[in-house]
Amino acid sequence: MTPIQRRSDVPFFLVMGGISSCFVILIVLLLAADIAFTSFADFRSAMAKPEIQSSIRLTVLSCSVSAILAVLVAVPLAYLLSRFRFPGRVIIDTLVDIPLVLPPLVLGLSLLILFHLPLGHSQWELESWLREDVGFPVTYRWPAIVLAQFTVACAFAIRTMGVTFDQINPRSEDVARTLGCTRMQAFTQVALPQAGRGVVAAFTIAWARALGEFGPILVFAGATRMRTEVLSTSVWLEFSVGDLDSAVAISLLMVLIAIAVLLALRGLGTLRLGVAASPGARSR
Amino acid sequence: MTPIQRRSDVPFFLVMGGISSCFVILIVLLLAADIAFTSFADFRSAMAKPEIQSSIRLTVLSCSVSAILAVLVAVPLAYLLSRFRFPGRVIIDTLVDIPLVLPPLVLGLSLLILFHLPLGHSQWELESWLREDVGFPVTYRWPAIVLAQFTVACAFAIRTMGVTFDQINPRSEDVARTLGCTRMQAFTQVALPQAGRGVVAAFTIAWARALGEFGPILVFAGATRMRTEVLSTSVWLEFSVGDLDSAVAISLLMVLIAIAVLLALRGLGTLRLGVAASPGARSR
Amino acid sequence: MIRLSEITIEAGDFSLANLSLEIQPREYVVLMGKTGCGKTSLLEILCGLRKPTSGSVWIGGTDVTHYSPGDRQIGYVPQDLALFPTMSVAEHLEFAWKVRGASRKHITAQRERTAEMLAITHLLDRPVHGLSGGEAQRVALGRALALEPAVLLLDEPLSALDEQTRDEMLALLLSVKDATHVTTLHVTHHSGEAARLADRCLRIENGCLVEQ
Amino acid sequence: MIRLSEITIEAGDFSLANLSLEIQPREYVVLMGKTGCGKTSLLEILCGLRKPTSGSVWIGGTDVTHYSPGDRQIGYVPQDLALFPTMSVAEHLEFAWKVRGASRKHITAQRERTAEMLAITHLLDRPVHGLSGGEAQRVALGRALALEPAVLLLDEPLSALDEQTRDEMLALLLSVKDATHVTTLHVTHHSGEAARLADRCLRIENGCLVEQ
Amino acid sequence: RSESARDHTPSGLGTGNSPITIYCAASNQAVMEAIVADYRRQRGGNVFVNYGPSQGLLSQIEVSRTGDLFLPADDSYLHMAQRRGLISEMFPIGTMRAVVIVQRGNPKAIHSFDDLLRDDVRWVQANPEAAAIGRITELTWQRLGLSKAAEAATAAYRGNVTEAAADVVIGSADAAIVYDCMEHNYPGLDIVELPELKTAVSQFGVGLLSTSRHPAAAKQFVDYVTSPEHGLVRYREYGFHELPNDRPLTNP
Ligand SMILES: Nc1ncnc2c1ncn2[C@@H]1O[C@H](COP(=O)(O)OP(=O)(O)OP(=O)(O)O)[C@@H](O)[C@H]1O
Ligand SMILES: Nc1ncnc2c1ncn2[C@@H]1O[C@H](COP(=O)(O)OP(=O)(O)OP(=O)(O)O)[C@@H](O)[C@H]1O
Ligand SMILES: [Mg+2]
Ligand SMILES: [Mg+2]
Repeated sequence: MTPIQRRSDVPFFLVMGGISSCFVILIVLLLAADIAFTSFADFRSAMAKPEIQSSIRLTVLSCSVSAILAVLVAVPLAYLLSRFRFPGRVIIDTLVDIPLVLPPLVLGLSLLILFHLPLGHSQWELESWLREDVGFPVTYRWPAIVLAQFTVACAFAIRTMGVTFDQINPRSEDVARTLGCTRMQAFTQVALPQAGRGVVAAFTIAWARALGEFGPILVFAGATRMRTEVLSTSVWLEFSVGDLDSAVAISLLMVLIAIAVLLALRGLGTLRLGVAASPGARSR
Repeated sequence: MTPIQRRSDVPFFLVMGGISSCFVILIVLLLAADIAFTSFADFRSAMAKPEIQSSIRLTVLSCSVSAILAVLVAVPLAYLLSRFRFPGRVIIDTLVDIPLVLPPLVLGLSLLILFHLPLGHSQWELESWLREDVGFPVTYRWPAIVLAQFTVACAFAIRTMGVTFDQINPRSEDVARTLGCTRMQAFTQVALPQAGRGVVAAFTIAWARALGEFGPILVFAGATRMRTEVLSTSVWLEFSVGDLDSAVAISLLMVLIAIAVLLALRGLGTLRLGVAASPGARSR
Repeated sequence: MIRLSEITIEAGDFSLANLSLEIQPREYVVLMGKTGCGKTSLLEILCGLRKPTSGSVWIGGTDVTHYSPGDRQIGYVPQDLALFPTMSVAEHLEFAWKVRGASRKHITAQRERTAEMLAITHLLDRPVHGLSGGEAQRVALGRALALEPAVLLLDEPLSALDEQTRDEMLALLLSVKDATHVTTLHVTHHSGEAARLADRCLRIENGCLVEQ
Repeated sequence: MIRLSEITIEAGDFSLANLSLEIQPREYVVLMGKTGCGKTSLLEILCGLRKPTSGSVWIGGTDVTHYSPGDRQIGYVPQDLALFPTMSVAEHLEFAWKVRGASRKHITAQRERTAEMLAITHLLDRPVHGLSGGEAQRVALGRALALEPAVLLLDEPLSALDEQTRDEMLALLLSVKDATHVTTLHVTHHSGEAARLADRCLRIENGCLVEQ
Repeated sequence: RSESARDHTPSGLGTGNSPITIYCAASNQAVMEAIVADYRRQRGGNVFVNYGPSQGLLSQIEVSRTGDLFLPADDSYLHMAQRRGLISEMFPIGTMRAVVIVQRGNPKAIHSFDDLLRDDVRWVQANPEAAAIGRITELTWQRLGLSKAAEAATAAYRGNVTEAAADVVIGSADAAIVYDCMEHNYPGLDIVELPELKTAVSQFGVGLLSTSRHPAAAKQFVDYVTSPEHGLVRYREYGFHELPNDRPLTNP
């Protein structure tokens, strides 16, 4: 037997940590630059404005609604794409990436066009129908914000859930079906619990993305104070009047809100899913 | 024995497919609205402009560079976050989401501030140092585009890789280590191949996101024709001179490029990883 | 009760052609054969996880060849166990009844009964992560037994047990066989096991099913 | 060669206190015990996948308690096999040499030799997905044997094999034992296996290691 | 009080009190907020202001065909809207002139166009395709034959005038070409009037959308904005210039 030699894992951690820290340092520097640029007074005065307060409320609400919707749609879609081979699968798989690719301006414009394109001879138009017959106007109102956020957030949620389901071994769903499950039960009772961390991650990413969303909202929902003003709009409005400090202060506020929400989600995730959802060292 | 009854899986596919199709239909409608708005002639005339041609080149190049960088950084960072519990882990885990949260405008501003914040008494400034001493100006040049794209794309890639590694059972890495692997070898030879689909997905999402990136590029790199003009900038410039048709035509061009790249990636993914990377029905 | 007629299995290079098999209600059949001869594949065709290239599968007088696994009223203990990583042991034992929408009371009663039978009551609150090989195997067995299914398919269900526990489980399987109307197909490598349990013993040899 | 001194294991409710054990070079020790008594845990402490609460582990005269598994020069066949899902059977057999940077020629030679020994040459090109239980078990055995390690830890390595194949593998393990200097700790539930292989047979009983 | 009493008389659709929507360029945001607040206080009228970049607003109007008034950054957008039949009437408000904005105290001593060409001066201007100010400065450079020099010396073309000004605030540029009215928004910066840019003047005004459902209410708000006692006071306060004489906007 060759004498036992101990190889160090330090190079591993150095290389991996070194590469990783590039990005972490970049972000810390970005935040530091922002903090250096603004002051606590800016922060407080921004917080005091009634527009900002109503904007915070609308933001948290709309982000939550669109993130929930995004996950609700993403989970079944990603599951179907991951588990079944059907004609048109590749097409759908490619289509769902399109909201990521479209420049924000065009995405907003497309939504606007979609809701206002007169169809046929009767000049039927989705928005007028919604406004006059259903009583639920979308364009330039809060539903437009949610829809704009949803479109992008959902694309990300689908990708996240797709990776999740791809990595979950379909074997336990199969075995569940031998025990009397329908496909639906195998999905809800076996696959979904295993995807717990993925769902949390998808929700997180959808929420964060919805929070940062700006271009499509500006075009599709407009920027009317107290009505379609979310925090990213507020930032832009402050920036437009030359109040950079305040714009940066509001962004930092967004970062704080996001951190609070993300930590809460993470806590919730660990609490609810516990160690069970992580593939354990000896689980089969 | 109760007589065998056959339960239909049709409701499952109806419900899942129904929910999923919401999103697919939305996207198809968006594209349809865009297509209805433009014409093939617009498309051809847009393609003929030398600005657009140089913009296509710069876009494909910068997206590829930033997506590669993003994946290179995301893989080790996500692996560390998923496999190790260390002090500050939660902080880093939250920090990496910040680029998603910051509104595009602010992200661009933050980068700009970071590169131009005078430090200390000497008024040392990153950008002047880079420009004068290193000879590598960033602000308003193509490196600014790559950096802006990288920052956002990397955040998405990290989340995608995070979900991937979370779902991979660390058991096989452990067993690999009993066979003489260092942590580095267990990572490169056992974990990474299993994460194959995740890497492809992360690259896809990073590439697509970089392509759609606009706000931060506009702020950090400017909109100088033929120099810092990527396709999303072109769209916006065309739009700004009131040429909506051309703007929409270029967006559709972006969609086409994206589809080509995504399909190529997907093909590559299936080719290289094959069935092996998917957790098989009977693999252990 | 179970009838395979002219089943052909193909997977990669492996194939088994024209297998036919009939098992009477309440019969306990043990299936043996060299490693890689297709025992697991046969069970998976019975429970619907694998589609035969040709031939048909009958359970209880119904042609279930194209039925989904969930509609075949079987209990299956797979060789790789395939426990559900997010569930506790208790949830495993409750699973089959829960998906059938049984009453809470019934579910609890069945769970307790099964856990006691298999001597895993002390494990009920544990997640499956961390179970020892033998414990995991008994959980997989309990998950299938809890339902008292009409047909039981066991794929080396006792291979990870020490001799004493194996004897206890053998006795348990015998008592289940006597107490319920279950029809069982049991794959094993252990000739002692086969001798004690089998009403009839089959082997797969050179691609054919032969009686012993 | 292997020395455990005053090892204490704790996992959840389970604990084993003050285990001590010494295995001489080239000795073949079989470890038995009731299911859930801690055999796998003991092996995992030896190979470094589990940290003992207290006590120390010595291999070849070195205190390896805090060494990473990769530095302990062992071959481990885990009970759950834990094959690498992305690799072919051939890659499994090559793995241990590849990570040690052996020459391509040596790797190929070792692979062919091991595959022949275990009668899995026909499987070399197959992905592990789709292997039968017994085939997978032999691949896991081959992955550990290929290296000709100084210490071999086997956790029920023959449980999924039919009797004939098991006999062949027993003979193989005996020949490996005679041909190389390997020190082996072998967990099994099969007393016949123990009788044929063991230089010494240990049992975990009531939390203590006893000789049989 | 009497005015407001008149406004509160019960009225049907399309008169005094109906809420109106105005599409307003982000450059007019500060002053418009003040005016709307005044209007609400004094007249009790309800005005929703939708801010955005001028071209973005124009597309919103074109696609959605809703809203009542359009107040873009300069009158070129009004003319464009008129050509597309989106506007029925235009009302001039004031003018803005292109100037150079520099750091407080003008540390780089920029006083003329030649100073912008110096090696140690990094300056930016708005993209002529994207922003009104970019267009008028570009026209001015062309008229003076400075186009080439200007382009070569420009560190970057910015998306809009606000970004250009922000560059000076952040320090990524020493100077930027902006509208003189922006001095009000950036009290920390100084304005330098270049002799070359004397003639680079934009006019701006508000247009009544042909799709307006409340033209009467909209007209009433326009009257308020263009009234020398109300709106124009605010405009002056926020650094805009009135029209030299009371001439209407010229059609090109
Ligand atoms: N998906 C597949 N692709 C290729 N070959 C397969 C596939 N599935 C099974 N096989 C092969 O079919 C043969 C039968 O497999 P099966 O699992 O049924 O064997 P078994 O009788 O259960 O063996 P064991 O006793 O070892 O579990 C094996 O040689 C296996 O390698
Ligand atoms: N992470 C854990 N958490 C809680 N209990 C654990 C954990 N790991 C192991 N145990 C318990 O420790 C005991 C010993 O487990 P171990 O796997 O060592 O048993 P074993 O002797 O190998 O049994 P078998 O013969 O069934 O494989 C078992 O009762 C098991 O449930
Ligand atoms: Mg088998
Ligand atoms: Mg064990």
